Amino acid sequence: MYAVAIVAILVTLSLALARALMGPTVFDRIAAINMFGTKTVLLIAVFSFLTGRLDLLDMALVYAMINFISVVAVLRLFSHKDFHSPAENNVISVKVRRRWF
Amino acid sequence: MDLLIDISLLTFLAVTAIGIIRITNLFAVIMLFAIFSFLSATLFMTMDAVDVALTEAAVGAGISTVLMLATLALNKDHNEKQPDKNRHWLPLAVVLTTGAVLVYGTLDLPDFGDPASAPQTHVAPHYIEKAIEETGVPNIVTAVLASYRGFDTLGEVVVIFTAGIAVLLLLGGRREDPLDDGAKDKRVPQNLVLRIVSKIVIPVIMLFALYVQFHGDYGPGGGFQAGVIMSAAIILYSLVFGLGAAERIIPKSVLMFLTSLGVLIFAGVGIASLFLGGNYLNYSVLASSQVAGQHIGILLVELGVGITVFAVMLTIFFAFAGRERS
Amino acid sequence: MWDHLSLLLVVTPLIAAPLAAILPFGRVPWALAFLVALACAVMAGMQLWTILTGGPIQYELGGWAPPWGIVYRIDEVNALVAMIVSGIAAVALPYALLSAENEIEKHQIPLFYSAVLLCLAGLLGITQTGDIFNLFVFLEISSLSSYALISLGNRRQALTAAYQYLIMGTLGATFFLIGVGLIYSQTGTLNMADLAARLPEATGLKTVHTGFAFIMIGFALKLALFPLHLWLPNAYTYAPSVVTVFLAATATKVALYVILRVLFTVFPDGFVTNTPAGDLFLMAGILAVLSGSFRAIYQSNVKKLLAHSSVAQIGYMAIGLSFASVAGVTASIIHMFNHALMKGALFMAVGAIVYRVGACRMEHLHGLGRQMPWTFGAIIVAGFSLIGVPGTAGFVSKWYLVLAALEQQQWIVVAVILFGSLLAVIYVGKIIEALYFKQATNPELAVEEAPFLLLAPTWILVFANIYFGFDTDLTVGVAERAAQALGVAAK
Amino acid sequence: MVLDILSWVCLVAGGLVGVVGAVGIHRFPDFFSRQHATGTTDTLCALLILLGLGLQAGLSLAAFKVALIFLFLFITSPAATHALASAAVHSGLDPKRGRTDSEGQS
Amino acid sequence: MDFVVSHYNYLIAIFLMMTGFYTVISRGNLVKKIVGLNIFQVSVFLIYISLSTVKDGVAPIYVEGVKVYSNPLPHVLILTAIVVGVATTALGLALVVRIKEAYGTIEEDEIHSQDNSL
Repeated sequence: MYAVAIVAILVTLSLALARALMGPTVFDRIAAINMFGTKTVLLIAVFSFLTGRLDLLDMALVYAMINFISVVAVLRLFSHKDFHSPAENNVISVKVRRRWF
Repeated sequence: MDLLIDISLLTFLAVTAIGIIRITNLFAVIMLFAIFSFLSATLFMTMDAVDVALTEAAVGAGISTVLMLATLALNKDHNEKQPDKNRHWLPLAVVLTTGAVLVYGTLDLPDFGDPASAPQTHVAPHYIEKAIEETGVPNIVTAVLASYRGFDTLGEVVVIFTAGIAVLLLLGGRREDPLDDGAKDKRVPQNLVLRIVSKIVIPVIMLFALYVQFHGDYGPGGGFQAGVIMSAAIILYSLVFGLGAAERIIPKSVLMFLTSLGVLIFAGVGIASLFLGGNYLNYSVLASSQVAGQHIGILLVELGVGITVFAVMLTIFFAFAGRERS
Repeated sequence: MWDHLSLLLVVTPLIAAPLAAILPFGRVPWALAFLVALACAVMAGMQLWTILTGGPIQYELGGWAPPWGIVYRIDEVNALVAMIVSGIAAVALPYALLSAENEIEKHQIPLFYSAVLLCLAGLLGITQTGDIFNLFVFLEISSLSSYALISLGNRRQALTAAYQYLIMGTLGATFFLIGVGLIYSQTGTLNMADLAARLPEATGLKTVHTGFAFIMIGFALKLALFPLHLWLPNAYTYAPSVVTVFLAATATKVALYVILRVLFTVFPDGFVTNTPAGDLFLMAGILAVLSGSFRAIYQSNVKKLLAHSSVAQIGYMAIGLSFASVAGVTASIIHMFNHALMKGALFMAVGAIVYRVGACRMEHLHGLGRQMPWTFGAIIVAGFSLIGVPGTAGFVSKWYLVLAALEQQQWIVVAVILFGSLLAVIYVGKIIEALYFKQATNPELAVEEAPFLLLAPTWILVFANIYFGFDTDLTVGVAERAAQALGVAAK
Repeated sequence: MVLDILSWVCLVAGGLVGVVGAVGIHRFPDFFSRQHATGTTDTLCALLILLGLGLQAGLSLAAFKVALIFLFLFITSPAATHALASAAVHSGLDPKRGRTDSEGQS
Repeated sequence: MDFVVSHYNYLIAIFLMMTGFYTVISRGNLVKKIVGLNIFQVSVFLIYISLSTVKDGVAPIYVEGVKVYSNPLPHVLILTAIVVGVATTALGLALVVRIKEAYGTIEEDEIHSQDNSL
């Protein structure tokens, strides 16, 4: 049954990768890439149960953390355009109206 | 099943790499690079290199990606200029030649997974058979890393230290007073969801980093990975609560001190073993029995690695994030 | 502590570097760096002496026997190169005090000396080690610190030069890594002595040939051997003066050492002669001499001129080693030593001019010869050495190179060497002409002679140039023993 | 035994939901509707699969780690989806026009 | 065909290396060059790790009774190499930031034309 889950995740991964490469907008790419990251975590989790090497869950955990941090970093880039001020809520207002993609 | 995963991952890698060449939006390129890094880390994991996988995920997809994004954040334009089509043939020729030579070189390479090949029969068996009794550390990678090839690891810590010094030399010039941000912190509305979530998550990450640090003798992990994860926690804090807030927790002077401290701990263990009559980094002389000495040595050395890596990663991130957008 | 000499040589600057970074009091970091460099020079001297009298040293790091642990294995070659590196460092650091204060921002001075010490530790680590992967690690220490040091130059081109060097240097290091991996796949070991023992069985394998090629290309990039020299002229031109002095006199020498070591010690006898490697080195060397010298003639920036001349001089060294004979390798090693002396002296003298005038394009030099007689004198003597005038060190190395070429009956090579010297006459003449014979563009502008702290190190190297032009026992004697220690097959 | 069957069901269902979401990002016409597909399935897929794994692990350190992984995914996915969508809106991507090609214009 | 089956790891790693190498030498954008450099290096790591794999081996963490482990040595080497890689990346990106501040661009040809027009 683990195998079924793994195959399903691999299929998901390939479809997400295809979207990441096809675009067409940069947001499509980022959404697809984010999806890819989440699914990789799941892949490792299932893989560790498949092979019975449960210490690999540490890896999945690190992936999840890193994924979280890079998503936050990306959001910062979107909402602030810089890394040195604190995160705000409704910042995506006037100053970001420009198109940068 | 392993084969299926292997081949799918390799295919994904190849597709991602082509994507990176073709896509001109740098933002997407960096995100794809993070994917590339995740994928290769997963591949390392399926090939039993757990420690390497942990490091690659934390470094490649974590630190490198964040640094690349920080660089991009200083840039208004996120698109690469389309390269000149006529200039392609020379690089292509160089690359194809190099590739052909490499393929020629693999013709005599031992088969994948061959247990009779030279690497599997010459030096490594000694580590696999003797490491546990000579060092008492079950994780053979840690034993080799910290003891047999401990001097390489000292070099590695010094490389990281050098990177810290180099980035400070390049980007440390303009010092803003971090306390200036204090007023701003209160004025602007904060992203509530992110803040609360981070408050929950950051301690967990830090705890996990400590687990990786001290569990490195028995499982995947060690000072390097722990340092990176710990610094990732502070980086997250800095991203959510602002650079000023983060620098108030760990001022730059403390970071500078920690950076040096780690290297000095590592090198100091070596000097201590000189004084106790052993060769440099011979931990066996640190205690009455060899295994106990090795244990103390490896623990201290890993601690040194962890401290320097943590401090340097943060120094580098702060240096990047503190730069004004030009 | 006597037993640990070879180790302390590397570890002392390694430990001093973090200390220098957290000692931000005035000139304390400089004093620390200077003392460490001096100590290193003394230790390297003692190490050389020990080896000349007592044979090779082996030091097992961590107390693990090779091939499981990392070892230092030092014979005449390592000891000589370590001597060059630490000797130049000891001479360059007194020079650094004023030069760095002039060219580098004040708050960066402690970090600057930390980076210098790291670079020194990296270079010494490369020369001392007997483990090919440990070599890679220390290569990266020295490379990373030199990228940072180069980028400190006060013109913005320094940044692009450092970036270009970073890209090419990292490509070179990665090529080296690929080569090591391929060789590891056939031998299972990383220890150089062990590799030398196990490689003869594997010489026929395609993987080993490829690995060899990648290691050579990787270090040819670091050596700045033609046509992989593109990073060098800009890097040397725009780096701060003292950085140029240090790197020009040491970094490429260490890269040459690694090539010699891998070529002659690690790979079995006759590997050079049975593969096209020797011919390729010869061709690259000849082209380097010609193109480097010609390019040097057309430069209007003195530092760039000297940088292109360095490319040419590296060509001479490549020619020497391509013969794969004792005479040729000896000539290479002698030239490596002498080139460190002459380029060190020349870049120091130019740095002194930069200290006073703030620039070093040809037009800034006009008429300076009369106002800065000591600096001018240093340029003349070191320039003569660069040309190869009898009585200077440069003559000795050219002489042995020509002898080695004659032994191989390579008449074309002899002609190239002589022609290269002729071109050197032109470009050195250009500098001297600008300094002495051209009218000063602004005669009222009084330029003082450079301060004593800049002149003294310069003249130490200048005297060394003259001394080693007469006393050849030390250089030639050691170089011959070094060539034999490398395992070059006698013909 | 019951737990086993339950966990198998969860795993398979999770995989299925994942595939459905992935198909969704190809079948829907524009960015925002595609976000709908990924956003909703991503979390459910993670939930089901990790629940299945957790049931296999029982009460152990592994189960705790699985729970931790779930915590991270459960937080990040919706946050990312939300932020991306709002960033897209504010950068001028118009949902009504359907398939737009704003990339080439900037 | 046997060769491809037993060496597919190496062949794909070489392909990846070459894409990275190509990105470094053909692209003018300084950030993209750094990305290319990273891909190049990671692919070299893949070759090393492939060398360490042993059929039916497990991760080199000592377990009572298990005899066949993967080769730990390449793992150690690559751990070091990853560190070196991130150090280089950080320094390279710092240089890019400074170049951007000094020239206002991160495109190689625009930098060259600015330098030459002086």
